[in-house]
Amino acid sequence: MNVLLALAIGTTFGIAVLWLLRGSLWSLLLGLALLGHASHLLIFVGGGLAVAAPPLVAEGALAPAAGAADPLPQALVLTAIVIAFAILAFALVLAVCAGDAANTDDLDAYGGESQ
Amino acid sequence: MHWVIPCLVAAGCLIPALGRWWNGRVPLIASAVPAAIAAVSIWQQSLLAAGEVVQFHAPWVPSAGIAWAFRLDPLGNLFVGLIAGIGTAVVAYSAAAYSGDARLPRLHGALFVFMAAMLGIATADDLVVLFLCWELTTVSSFLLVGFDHQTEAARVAARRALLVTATGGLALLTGFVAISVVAGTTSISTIVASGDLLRAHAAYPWILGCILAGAFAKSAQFPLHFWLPGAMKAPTPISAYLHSATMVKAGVFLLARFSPVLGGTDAWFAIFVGIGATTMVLGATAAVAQDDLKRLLAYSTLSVLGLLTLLLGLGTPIAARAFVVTWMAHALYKATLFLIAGNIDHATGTRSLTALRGLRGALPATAAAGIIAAVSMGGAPPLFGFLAKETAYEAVFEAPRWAGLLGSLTVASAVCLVFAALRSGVQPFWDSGRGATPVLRALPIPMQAAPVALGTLGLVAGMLVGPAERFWIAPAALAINQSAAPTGLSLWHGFTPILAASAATLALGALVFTNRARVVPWVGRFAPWVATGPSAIWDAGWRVLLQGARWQTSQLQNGSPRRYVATTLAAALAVIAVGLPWGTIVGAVHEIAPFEIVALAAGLLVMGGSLITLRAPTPLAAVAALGAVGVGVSLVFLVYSAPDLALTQLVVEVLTVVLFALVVRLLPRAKTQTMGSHRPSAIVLATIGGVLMAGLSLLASQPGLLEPTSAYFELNSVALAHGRNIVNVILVDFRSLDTLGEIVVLTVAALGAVSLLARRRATSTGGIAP
Amino acid sequence: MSLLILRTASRYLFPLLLLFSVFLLWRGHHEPGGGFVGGLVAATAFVLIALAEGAPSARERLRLAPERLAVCGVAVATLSGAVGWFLGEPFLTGIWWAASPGESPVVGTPLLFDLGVYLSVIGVVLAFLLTLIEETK
Amino acid sequence: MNASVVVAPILVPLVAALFGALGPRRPGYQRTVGLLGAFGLFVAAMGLLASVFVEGVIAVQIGDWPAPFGITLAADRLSAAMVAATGLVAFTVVLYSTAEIPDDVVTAGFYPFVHVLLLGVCGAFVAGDLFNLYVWFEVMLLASFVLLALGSGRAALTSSITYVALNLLASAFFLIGVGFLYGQVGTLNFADLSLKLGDPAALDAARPAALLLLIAFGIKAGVFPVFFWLPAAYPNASFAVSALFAGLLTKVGVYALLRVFTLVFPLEALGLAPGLLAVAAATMASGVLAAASQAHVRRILSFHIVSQIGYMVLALALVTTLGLASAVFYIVHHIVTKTNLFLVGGLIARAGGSEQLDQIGGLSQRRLGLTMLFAIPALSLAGVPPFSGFFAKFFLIRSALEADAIVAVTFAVVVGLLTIYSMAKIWIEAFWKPAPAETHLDEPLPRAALVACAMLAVVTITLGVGAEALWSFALATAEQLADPQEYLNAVLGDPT
Repeated sequence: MNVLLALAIGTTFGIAVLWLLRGSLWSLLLGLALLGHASHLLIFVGGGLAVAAPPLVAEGALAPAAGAADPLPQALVLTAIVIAFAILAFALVLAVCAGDAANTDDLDAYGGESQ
Repeated sequence: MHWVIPCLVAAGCLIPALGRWWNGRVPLIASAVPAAIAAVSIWQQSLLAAGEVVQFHAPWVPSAGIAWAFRLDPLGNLFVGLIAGIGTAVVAYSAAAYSGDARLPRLHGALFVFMAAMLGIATADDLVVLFLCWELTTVSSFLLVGFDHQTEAARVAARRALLVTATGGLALLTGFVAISVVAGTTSISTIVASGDLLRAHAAYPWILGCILAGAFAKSAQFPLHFWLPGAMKAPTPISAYLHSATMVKAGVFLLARFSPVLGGTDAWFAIFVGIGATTMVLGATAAVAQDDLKRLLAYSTLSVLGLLTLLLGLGTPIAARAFVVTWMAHALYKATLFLIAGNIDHATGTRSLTALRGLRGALPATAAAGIIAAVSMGGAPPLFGFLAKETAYEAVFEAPRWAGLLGSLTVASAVCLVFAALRSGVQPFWDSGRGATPVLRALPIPMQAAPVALGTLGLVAGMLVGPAERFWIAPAALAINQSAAPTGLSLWHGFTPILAASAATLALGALVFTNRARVVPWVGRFAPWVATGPSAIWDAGWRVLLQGARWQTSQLQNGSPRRYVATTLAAALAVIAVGLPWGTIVGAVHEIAPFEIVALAAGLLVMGGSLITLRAPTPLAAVAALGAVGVGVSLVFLVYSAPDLALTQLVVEVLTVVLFALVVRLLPRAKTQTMGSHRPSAIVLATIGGVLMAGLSLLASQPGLLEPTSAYFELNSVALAHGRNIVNVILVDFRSLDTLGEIVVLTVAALGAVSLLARRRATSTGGIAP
Repeated sequence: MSLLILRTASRYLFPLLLLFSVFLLWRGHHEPGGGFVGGLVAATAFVLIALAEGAPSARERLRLAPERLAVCGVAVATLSGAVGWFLGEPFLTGIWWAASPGESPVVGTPLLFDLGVYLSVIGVVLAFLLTLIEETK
Repeated sequence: MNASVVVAPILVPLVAALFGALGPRRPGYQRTVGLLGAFGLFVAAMGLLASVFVEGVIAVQIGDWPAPFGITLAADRLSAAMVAATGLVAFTVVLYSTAEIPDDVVTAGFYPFVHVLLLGVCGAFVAGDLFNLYVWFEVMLLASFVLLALGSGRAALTSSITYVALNLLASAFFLIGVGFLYGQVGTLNFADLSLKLGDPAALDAARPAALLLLIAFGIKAGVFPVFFWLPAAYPNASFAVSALFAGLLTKVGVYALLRVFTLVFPLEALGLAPGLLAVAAATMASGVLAAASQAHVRRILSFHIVSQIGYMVLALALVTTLGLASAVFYIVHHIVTKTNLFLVGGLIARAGGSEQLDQIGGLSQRRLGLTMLFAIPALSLAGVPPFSGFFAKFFLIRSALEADAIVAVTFAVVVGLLTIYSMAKIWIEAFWKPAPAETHLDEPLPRAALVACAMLAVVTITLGVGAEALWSFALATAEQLADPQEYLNAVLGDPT
């Protein structure tokens, strides 16, 4: 199974790279979104995979059942997902404003060197 | 002497701010300061000659062994005397020459700082202090050469002088650091005592090279000499002070200081003698061809600096003595001649030697000083310059090696200098064949008095050769070469080959002078090479460097974000590729983790969704495919026991899709939208990246080596943190600081977005100019 | 036609979603849920209104400007951390109060912290979406 | 008491940001809160410095969860020095900004964003946990996005796209590295990592994480060949913001390199030192060459940041105690001097009407004060004694020579010459050359800005003339970094 997930992560990352290198503002944003997915999955996989064993403690128990998934990577990924969302949302808005200023989708107008 | 230095620096910094006040009589009175220093120096010399040591020591950076250490020895104090004595004349002279000029305070400011720095060089007993003063002279010289910075020529000359001496400065710094590492101290007097250690060390050639590069750049030795004639753009009193009497001497002074440490080796002898002789000959011949009075003096200065280097290289006691005498004599007569050049320029408005003649009537005092200085420079008795030439001949003729060659080169150079002396010190006043040059402006008294005073000093020193030797020459020479030279200098010591050589030099010089109409053009044919050859190489080097810099910048920082991202990714992937253990990864492929049908679907959704974005017909379709990827990720979380993550990811994905859908309408229209081919380089990079990340995730899915710390959370979540959802407990309690940072990120993103969009609206309605 | 359905649906869905979000927030300490998801769901409720009735209507229901709500959320979270600090514990130490001595505590600053997260997330999501919806008009 | 000292540099900017964001949008109020917050941070930073100086490493377990399970904030000498420099920069830049930033930007939330940036920076300096460090990086990053985009003009907006894209790449690698490391070693606490990675097998397994972190921090620090975001973005922000960035942002990357590659991943054990040395040399050369071909004040200064980052990385890559000490000295010097130069650059642009060197001139005649204010940091950057930059260079060359890194010394020296060239260029063009047009701008320069620059100039001089204080501090810091036992004891408890 990890092979399939690894393939999925690799594909997503590779396609994110393609988008990032497309040279357009729009594709850059798509690339960043995909990059986020790839890295979140990678950390998640790194924490170990457990099926049907969420890190929850049953009512009245003191500890989760043995073999429960490691909760820490989940917390990290959760934090990362939300941060990535906020940053992506900001990047979208920034792209809107920068797009007004540059008035083109061509990324080469966004280098900041001109002027 | 130590407290004088900071006072002078402070004065130098204050003077420019005192502009209006400084433009009265004050500057003239201020010349009393260097005069007092000179007096103290003369008074102390007798004590020092008797063996007394004057020291000052205060900690500066004790943990690195660096101290504010000063030490007055006969050699240093001799330099102090010259710096302060000539400084007195220059301060008074420039106060008169620039009286009423709004730039005088800045000139004097830089001059005082410079004087402080020179005194520091003469007395420093710590490498760092010495270097501090050294760099201070570089900076103040830069400011003074560029004094007339409204003109482009002055700016170019200032920058060139700065870069050459700064190059030397950096070499010197490296050498100093190396010395301090080898000797384990920055104290100069300790280092001077540990010469054997340094000479035997493997790093000795490097150290010697660095120190020589630094000193030679400062003292304008071939091939770094070219900045000095260029520095004649500076005001004349500055040229007199910095570029003949003091700053250019700092280099040879430094070498003299370090000759007990680094000297006495074959390398030392070969380099010094080679470079010194080259500089001496080239400077002297180039001087012959000059028409500009100041440039002629500059080239003759080069020649003497070459001779001084040569003498240091010989390493014999009599050479050390000759070094000291030449050094003193040159400082006196060359400063005089520069001030005379300034007077002539001031009075007639020209420095062209073909235009100047018959000025003795209009400028009698200047003429008298000029003749004295010229006689000294030419090396005729009874002036100090004669003694300098005699001792130098004596040292060179008795050189340990190559005496014949060196001797003839020295005599030839001296002949040229006789010619230069006659041409600069005599000809402007005498040759009145076609009527005297008209005098446009009268000279203030201090401008007349200063050269006369300096010239007279040369005369007095020549007459009082006995005391001069006892108190100044012999002790200073002893500091350079630790075995004493025979005593008994006098103007007359019988008919010797040296006297014959001296006489021949004078005669030949006079002969050349009378035939100058033929000689000057002939020499002029190759003199330009001396002036421009190495400087052209230097300039070309900088040009190539700057062109290379522009090229690399246009390659790297070319303004294309696509290239930036590509380069950054490529570098990152290269680093990862190098570090991945591929064997382990291949092994991990065979291990099958829990297999779920839903997970298969999720993985395929992620993969398929990403692939579909590439082929999506419209931006919105691409967004939909992106959403599918997100849902797939959410499913993966769900299958692998992360309900919180799955839920969050799902809602986030919905919101992301909505955001993208909203934004796509506000973005500039995409020409290349989603279809079309990708660049081959992008495909290569994407493939490599994909493979690496797949490998990395296989590696990551290997079970960890150690028990994770999260076991603590599982054990204590309920008992101590009162929560059964461990992920949530981690977020709000165990690692709540992360979450606090996270909501700060969220909030800032929102605030920022709102601010940006508000500004956008204001711009589009014309509220704020873009 | 579809707008009409959306309007009607949003009117009924809005309170339900809001209630669900509070439920998620409350139970998050023990079951899947919590401030993040709760906040996201609550924000979705407002977004629904904004899509159906326009952004002003959503803003009206929210009362506070969303970005201010977000800042308030951070302030609440910071204050919850400061409670322990005022009591001499390190910053962000969880302080719990039990209903009666001996029982397991039910109310604590971590819950307050989660509330801060909840408010912050609502504010942030709405700040983005409402402004962008207004911008596309 | 101890706990508060470490937490204060985080809490003060957080509270200042909250007050700014929740309070009225009046420019007066915003500026007052901004200035008070910055001053508060300065005081808190000095408090931390003093406490660490007296008591050694101070650690706080946030939420009272014992290390390595909860999040630890820890301040050793390095952290304290960085926070102290941040406090100084914060106060002077905010003071300067009160005279520069226009009302509409202030009411758009300028000061809260500045304080969040400072929060992120200080958080990163005291973080004792890798993921926490990531979070602070993001806090800092997002605030910097906003501050950059709020700069005036088209270029500020467009260049921020490059800035955002490249920094998000760095963040992605950072995040992947953290996740990978946790998967392999099962902990995130620096001290705990240090212990667990002492096992060669664990270190080997964690090697990919080390490389990912190296990439991430390298991008953040701005090393060759991943520095592009820096010169693209810095010259386009407002002057106060670019000064803040110049002083602090890349240094957080360098700090992370110093922290992680001494405490967590010893460079030598991973065999990364020679590679890093080469990167450092390339960074020094590439940055300074690029600077030499610019004719725009802040573009020159920005490329010099790249070059000087090379010096700092070089000092780290020597893997000697003396090298670490010179890295610390260099960083502190650079923070103060570079911030000052960017601020002075703003005054040059104001007095001359442009930052383009061919469009300005003659400042030395008209602006004596500005001339002095430029000369001090410029000489310091060029490495002229007795300013701080001289000792920074001196100690660096010395430690490189003692480590027999002759090539590194050669690079350091040649790059130093080109630095002098650049400073001389600005001087000659902006101060000496006659002004090209008769556009005399004779309005006096704002006093707050002059005072801010003068304060930093005084520090530059003090760090040079009083180099003993910083150097002995740096030596002790390097010893703390070279032997982490004191840090481990403070975080994990003394085993004895």
